[in-house]
Amino acid sequence: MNTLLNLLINGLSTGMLIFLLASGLTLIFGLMSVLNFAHGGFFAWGAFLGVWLFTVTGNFLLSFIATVIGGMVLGWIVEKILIRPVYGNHIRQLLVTLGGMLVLIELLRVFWGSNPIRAGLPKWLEGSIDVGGVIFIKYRLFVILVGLVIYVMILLLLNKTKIGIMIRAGVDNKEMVQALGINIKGVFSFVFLLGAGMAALGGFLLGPYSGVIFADMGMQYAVLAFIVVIIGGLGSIQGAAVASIIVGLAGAYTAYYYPDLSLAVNMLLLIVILLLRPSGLLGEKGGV
Amino acid sequence: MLRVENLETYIEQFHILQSVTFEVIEGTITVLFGRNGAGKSTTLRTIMGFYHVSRGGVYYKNEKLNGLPTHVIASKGIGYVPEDQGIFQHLTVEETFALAKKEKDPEGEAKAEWMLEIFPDLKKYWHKKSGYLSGGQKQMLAIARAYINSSGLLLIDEPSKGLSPLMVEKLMESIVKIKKKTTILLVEQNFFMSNHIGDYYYMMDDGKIVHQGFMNDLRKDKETVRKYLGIS
Amino acid sequence: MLILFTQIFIFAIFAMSYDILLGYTGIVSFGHCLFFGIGAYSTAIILNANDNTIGFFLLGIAIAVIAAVLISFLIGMLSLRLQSHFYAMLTLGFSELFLIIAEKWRSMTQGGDGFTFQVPEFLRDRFIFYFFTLISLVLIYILLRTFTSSSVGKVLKAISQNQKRTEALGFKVLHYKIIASVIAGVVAAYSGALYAVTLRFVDPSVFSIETTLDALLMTMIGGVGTLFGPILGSGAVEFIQHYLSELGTEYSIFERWPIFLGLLYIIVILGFPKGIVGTFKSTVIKRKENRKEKEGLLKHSA
Amino acid sequence: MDALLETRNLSISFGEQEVIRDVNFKAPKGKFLSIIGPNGAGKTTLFNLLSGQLSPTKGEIYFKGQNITNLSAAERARMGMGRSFQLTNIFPELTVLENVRLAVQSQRKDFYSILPKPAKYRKQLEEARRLLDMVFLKEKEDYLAINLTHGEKRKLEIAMLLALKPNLLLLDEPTAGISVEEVPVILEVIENIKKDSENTIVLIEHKIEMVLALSDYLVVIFNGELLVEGEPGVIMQDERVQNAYLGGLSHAASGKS
Amino acid sequence: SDSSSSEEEKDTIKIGVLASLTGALEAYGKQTVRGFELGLDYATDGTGEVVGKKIKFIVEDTETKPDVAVKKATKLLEEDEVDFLVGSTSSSDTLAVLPLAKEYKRIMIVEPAAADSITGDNFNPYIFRTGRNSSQDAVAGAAAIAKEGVRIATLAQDNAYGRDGIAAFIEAAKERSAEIVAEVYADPNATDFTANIQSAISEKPDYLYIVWAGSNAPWKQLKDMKVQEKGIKISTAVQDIASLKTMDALIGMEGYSIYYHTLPDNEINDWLVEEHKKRFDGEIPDLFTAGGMTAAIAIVEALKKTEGDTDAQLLIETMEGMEFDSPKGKMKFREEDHQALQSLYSITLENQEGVDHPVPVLIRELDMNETEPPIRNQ
Ligand SMILES: Nc1ncnc2c1ncn2[C@@H]1O[C@H](COP(=O)(O)OP(=O)(O)OP(=O)(O)O)[C@@H](O)[C@H]1O
Ligand SMILES: Nc1ncnc2c1ncn2[C@@H]1O[C@H](COP(=O)(O)OP(=O)(O)OP(=O)(O)O)[C@@H](O)[C@H]1O
Ligand SMILES: [Mg+2]
Ligand SMILES: [Mg+2]
Repeated sequence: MNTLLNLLINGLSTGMLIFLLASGLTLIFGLMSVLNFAHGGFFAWGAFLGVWLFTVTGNFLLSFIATVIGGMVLGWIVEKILIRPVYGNHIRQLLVTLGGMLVLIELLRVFWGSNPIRAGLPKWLEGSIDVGGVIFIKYRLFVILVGLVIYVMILLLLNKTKIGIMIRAGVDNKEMVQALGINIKGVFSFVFLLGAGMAALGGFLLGPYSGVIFADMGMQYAVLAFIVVIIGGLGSIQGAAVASIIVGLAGAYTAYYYPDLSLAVNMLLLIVILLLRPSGLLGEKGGV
Repeated sequence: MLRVENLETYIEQFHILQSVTFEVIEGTITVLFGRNGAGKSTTLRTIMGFYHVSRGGVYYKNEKLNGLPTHVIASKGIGYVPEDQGIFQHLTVEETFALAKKEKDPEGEAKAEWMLEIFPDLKKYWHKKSGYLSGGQKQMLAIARAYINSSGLLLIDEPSKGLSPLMVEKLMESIVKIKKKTTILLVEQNFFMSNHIGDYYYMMDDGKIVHQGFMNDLRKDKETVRKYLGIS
Repeated sequence: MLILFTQIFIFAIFAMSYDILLGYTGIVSFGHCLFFGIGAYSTAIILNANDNTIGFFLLGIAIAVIAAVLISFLIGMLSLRLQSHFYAMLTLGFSELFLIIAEKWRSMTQGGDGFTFQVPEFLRDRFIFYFFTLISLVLIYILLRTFTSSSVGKVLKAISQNQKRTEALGFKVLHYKIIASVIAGVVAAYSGALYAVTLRFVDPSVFSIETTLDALLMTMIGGVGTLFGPILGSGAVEFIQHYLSELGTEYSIFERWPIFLGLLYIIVILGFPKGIVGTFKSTVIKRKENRKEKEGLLKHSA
Repeated sequence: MDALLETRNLSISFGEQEVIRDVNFKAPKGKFLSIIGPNGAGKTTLFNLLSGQLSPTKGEIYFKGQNITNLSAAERARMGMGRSFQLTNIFPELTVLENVRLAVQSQRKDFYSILPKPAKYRKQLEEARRLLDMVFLKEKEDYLAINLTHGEKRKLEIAMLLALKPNLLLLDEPTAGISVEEVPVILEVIENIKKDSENTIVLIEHKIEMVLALSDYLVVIFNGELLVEGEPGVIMQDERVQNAYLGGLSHAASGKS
Repeated sequence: SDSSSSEEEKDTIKIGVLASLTGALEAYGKQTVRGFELGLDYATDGTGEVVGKKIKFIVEDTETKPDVAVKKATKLLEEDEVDFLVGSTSSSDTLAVLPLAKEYKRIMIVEPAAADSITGDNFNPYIFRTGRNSSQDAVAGAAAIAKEGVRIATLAQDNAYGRDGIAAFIEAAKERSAEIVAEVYADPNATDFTANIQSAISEKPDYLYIVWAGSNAPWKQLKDMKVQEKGIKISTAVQDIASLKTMDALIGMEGYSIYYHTLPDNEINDWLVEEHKKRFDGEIPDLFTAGGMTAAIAIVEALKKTEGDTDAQLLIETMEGMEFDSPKGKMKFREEDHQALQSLYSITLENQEGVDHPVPVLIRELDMNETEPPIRNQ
C-alpha cells in the first residue's frame, strides 16, 4: 500500500513536471502549429539561468520570476529572427529551430562550461516528510502546486480572453484575421514568448527535481514534450495535462513493476494511443 | 469617403492594376463590375493593404491608407468580405462572432444581434465549426463577420456567389438595410442583384476602369452592358 | 579524403530516399532512420555471425531489403491514414522502439556500445568501396529518377499537393503512399547496409532521431523534391560539418564550432528556402523569362 | 426507366443533426438532373455521400446496379463517377496541363506502373491538351494552377472531370463566381457532355435560369429531405418550392426570360 | 628541401589522439588531451623526443559519433600517417575505430573508453588499453563492500555500461560470498528515479551499489528517498570533479575511485598535480587526466624499448607484458588481452574544509592484482 502511494505521488508530480515542460509547447506547437525544436533550448536555458540566478541571489522566488522573464526575452528573440519567416511551413520551422537549438545549447556551454551543474534548493523546499512509510518530497509537492496554478492560468487565458480564438483563426487564415483589425503578428509573438517563458519555467523547476542540469538536457525533454502534446491532442491544454499525468504515472509504475519496459513505455504509449485514437486523447476527430 | 487615385499594383512582376481611379460616396453602394481577371478582387485587396502599392494612393476619410499594415486599415472601420470567404475553419460561429466584435465598439452586441436576425441559419449553427457549414452559410458568416467588425465601409467581393435565389433576395434586402448604416463597395457579377441595389458603378477591364456612371443610366445603356457583361 | 566522399555518397542515397517521402509524396517522417538502422544491423549481424564473404554480404542486404519492405508496409498500413503531425510522431515512436530493441536485445546486437565485424575481402579496399558506393549512388539515382517520372511518381506528386483531389480522381492514396514508403524504406535500408560496411561497426545511434534529422537537413539544403538536391545537400552538410570541426581543433575561436554550424543552417534555411537546386532552378527560369520578355518586346517593336 | 444511380433511405448525421434524412432518388441513364434547394439544405453533403467523401449512417447507394455503399471514393471514381467540388479543388503547384494529364492517367488503368512509358505519356498529354482546348484554357497550359483566376480554375476543374470520362457527372455549382459573360462557356461545355446520351449529369446550381435551360428533371432538397421532384415546369409552380427556395426572385427571373 | 622534410618525416613519430571535444562528453575528452600532452612532456623530459626522434601529436574531435570517429581516424592514418592512435572518450567511437588499427597495422592505445568488449569480443592484437575496463571497476566495487553475508542491491542504467558493470560486479561480489538481493535497471533518460530506487531498497539491503555514468544522475533522489537514513549504505564509483559537485547527497558513502589527485602516492602523480596547476591556472588534474598521461607514457616507454622502431609487430611483442610507471603507480599490459592491470582506490566521501565538493578519502588502495579482471577475448 505504501509502495502504491509512493508511486502514485511521485508519478503524479513527475506528470506535473512534464506538463510544465509541455504546456509551453501546447501553445506553440499545439495551438500555433509551429514545430519548434528550439523548445528544448528554452528548457535548458531556463534551467541554467535559474540555477545561476539562485546561486547569485540566493532568492528562489526572485530567480523563479527572473527566469520566466529571461525565457520570454529569449522567446521574443527567437520568434523575431527564426520563426517569423517560416510560419506555416513545418519542415522549415523544424530545421531553422534545430539550428537555433544547436546555437542555444552551445551558448550554454560558452557561458557555463560543459560540465553538469548542481541545482540547489532553498531550505524550505529541501528534504522530505516521511508519513508512516509514505515519503512526501517537499519539492515535488511544490511542483504539483505550480503545475496546477499554471494549468488554471492557461485555461483562463484561452477561455476567458480572445487570444485562443485569435490564434486558431490566425492559423487558419492569417490575412483575414488582420482584415478584422487584429495585429496577428503581435499576437503570435506574444503567445510564442509566453510559451517560451513557460518552457523556461519548466526547465527551472526541472533542475532541482533531479538535482543536476546539463547542456544536453534540452533535446531529451523536448522529445518528451512533443510526445505529450501529441498524445493529448494538438492544442488541447486539458489533453496535454491528462497525457502528462498518464506518462508520469506510467513511468513510475512500469519502473517498479515492469522495469524492462521502462525504456519503451513512453513510445509504446504514443504508438498505442495514436493507433487507437488517431488525433490524440482529447484531440478533435478528423479535420475540417 | 473612399478615394482611390491612380492606383498601380504589381503582383510579383505582373502589372495588375493600371492607374485605377474611383470614389465611393458615403451612404451609397458602389458596384465594381468586370469580367474574370479584370482586377476587381485585386483592387479590394490593395485597399485592404495586402498588396504593396507601387504608385497612387488610397484615401479613406481623407487619410492615406496605403503603406499602413492591414490590421490598422481594418481598425479604421473598414470591413472586408473576401472572394473565397476566408472562413476560419476551426472556429465555431460563436467564436467567429466573438473575434469580429471589437472591444471598444458599443454597438457590437447590437450589430451581432441584427446579423443573426438577418441570417437565422447562423443562430442555428451557433456552436458548429465554420468548416462544416454549407457553402451559403459560410458566405453569410463572412458577411456578418465583416459587418460586425466594421464601422463605416464594407468591401464585399461577390457575395451572391453560391447563394440560392431566395438567399440572394434576402441578401439584397439585407444589404439595402446595411446600406443605411454603412457605405458599401461591392464587387458583383450578378448583374440582376447589383442592378437592384447599386447606386453608382465602375466597370473594370484589364486592370483599368473603362466605364462609370449611375446605375440608373446603366440599366438603359444596353450597349455597354452587352459589351462588358455579355448580357442582353 | 576517400572516406569522406564514401560517406557523402551513402548519406546521399539515404537523403534521396527521404526525398521520395518528403519531396515527392509530402509525407513527413521522423522515423526514417528506422530503415537505415535495419539495413545497417542486418548486414552487420549477418556478416558477424558468418564468414565475411560477398555471399553473406548480399544475404545481409537481401534480409535488410525484405525487412524494410515488411516493416514499411506494416507501419504504412497501420499509420499512413493518420494526419501529418501524428504520423510523424508515430514514426518517431517506432524508430525509438527499434533503438531500444537494439540496446536491449543484447544477444543479437551486443547492446548499446555496438560491435565490430569483418567485411568481405573485396570491399575492404577503401578505393574499391569508394567506387562501389559511387556506382550504387548513380544507379539508385537513375532508378529513383525513373520511378519519379513514372505514372506512380506523378501521382505521388499530386498527393503531396492535394490528397483529397487525388482520391477523387480514382487513385487509392493509401496504396500510393505505401508504395512510396516501401521504396523509400528499401533504399534507406540499402544505404544503411553500406554505412555499416564502411564503418565495419554498428551501434544503436543509427536508429537515433539525429540520423533522420540529418537526412531531412540534407534534403532541405539540397532542394526538396529534386532528387539531385539531396546529393548536393549531403555533400554540403558533410563538408561543412567536417571542415568546421577541423577548424574547431585548430583555432580556438572555432572551439565552439557547433554555434557556427547552427548559424549556417539558419542562414541557409531562411535565405534559400528552395535549397541549392531549387534556388538554381528558379534563377535560371527567371533569367529565361526575362530573355523571353525581351525577345517579345523586340518582336513587338519590329 | 433504367436508373444509373439510385439511393435508398440515404441518411447521415453529424452529431445530433441529421443532415440528410431518408433520401430516395434515382438518376436515370442519359438524363440531366438538377438538385436545387436552399443553402444548407444538404446538397453538397448528398454529393459527398454519393461520391464517397462521406459514408452514410444509414441507407444504400446503387451505381450501375451495384451496391457501392462501402466502396471508397477512389473505387467509385474508377467505376465512372466524377465530381466537381464547390470550392475549387486542384493541384496548385502543378501546371494546368499536368493537372489534366493526371486525370487522364487515372482513366488509363496503369495505376501502379513504376516505370516511365514515354509513348503513353505523350498520348496522355495529347488527350489533356484536347480537353483544355474544350474549356478554352489551352493558352494557359504552362501556368501553375495556383496562378489562374477563379473562373479559370473552375474551367480547369471541368477539364479534369471530363478526362475521367465519367458516366455520371456530379457538378457542384460549376458556375459559382464565374462572370456572367463566361457562364455560357461553361454551359456549352456541359451541353457538350450532355450530348453524349450515355452520360448522366447531376447538377447543383443556384442560377435558376441555367437550371431551367439544362435540366430534364428537378429534385428539390429541403432540410435534408427530398421535398419534391419532377419536370422543371411542374416544380417551378410548386408553392412549397417557391416559398422555401425561390422567393420573389423567381418571378422576376422567369418573367424576364 | 624536399628530401630533408621527408627525412624529418621519417624521424618524426606521429600520434593521433581521438577524443570527444564537443558534445556531452567533451569535458572528459579534454581531460584526456591535457593529460596526454603532459604525459609526453614528462616521459621525454620536456624534449618532445624519444631516442632522437621527434614526437608530434594530432588531436581530432570524434563528436561522439562513430562515423565521425572513423572518418577522423582514417584521416589520421592516411593523411597524417600517424604511427599510433590514442582514444577515445566513448566506447562506441572506440569500437568503431578498432578495425582500422588492424587494417592499417598501427597500435591503438585505448583511453579512457571502458567497455569490456574492446579487450573482449572485439579485441584485435593492435589494441592496448591503459584505461581501466568495466570489469576492473566492478571488481573494485566489490572489493570495497562485498563480504560474507552482506546483502547488496544494485541499481544501474539500463544500457550497456550499466548492464556490463552490474554483471561483472555480481560475479565478483558472489566470489566474495555476498548476497545480491535486488537488481534494478533504470531508464537513463528518465526524469524520475524514485520508483527504481524504491524497488531497489524494498528488500532492505545493507548496501545499494550503483553503476551510473552521465549527467542525469539519481543522487539527489536517493537523498529525497532517505535511503541512507534507512540504514542502507550507498556505494558507487566516484566520478570527475564536476560530477562530485552534484554528489553532496552521498557524503559518507563507501565506494571506489579510478583517480582523484590526492589518492595515488607517487612521484609521477606529484609531478602531474604540480605541473597541471602550473599550466592550467591552478586547476587540479581530473578523472581522465591521469589516463591521458598514462597513454603517453606507455607509448614513449614502448618506443624506448624498440629504439624508436614503430613496426607494429615489434611493438606488440614489446608491449605485451610490459610494465611501466604511471601517475597511478605501476601498470602492466596483460599478455592475453592487452588490458593494463592497475590500481583502483577504495574510498569514502567526506566533506572537507575549503573544498567545494565532497572529497574521496582513501580507505585502501586496491592493487593491480586485486582488481585483475577476467580475460574475455578468447
Ligand atoms: N498571386 C497572383 N500571381 C499572379 N497573378 C495574379 C495573382 N493574383 C491575381 N493575379 C492576376 O491578376 C489579374 C486580376 O485578378 P483578380 O483576382 O483581381 O480578378 P477579378 O476581377 O477579381 O476576377 P474574378 O472575377 O475571376 O474573381 C488576373 O489576371 C490574375 O491572373
Ligand atoms: N462534416 C460536417 N459536420 C457537421 N455538419 C456538417 C458537415 N457537413 C455539412 N454539415 C451541415 O450540413 C448542412 C448541409 O450542408 P451542405 O454543405 O450539404 O449544404 P448545401 O445544400 O450544399 O448548401 P449550399 O447551397 O449553401 O452549398 C449544413 O447545415 C452544414 O452545416
Ligand atoms: Mg475576384
Ligand atoms: Mg453546397
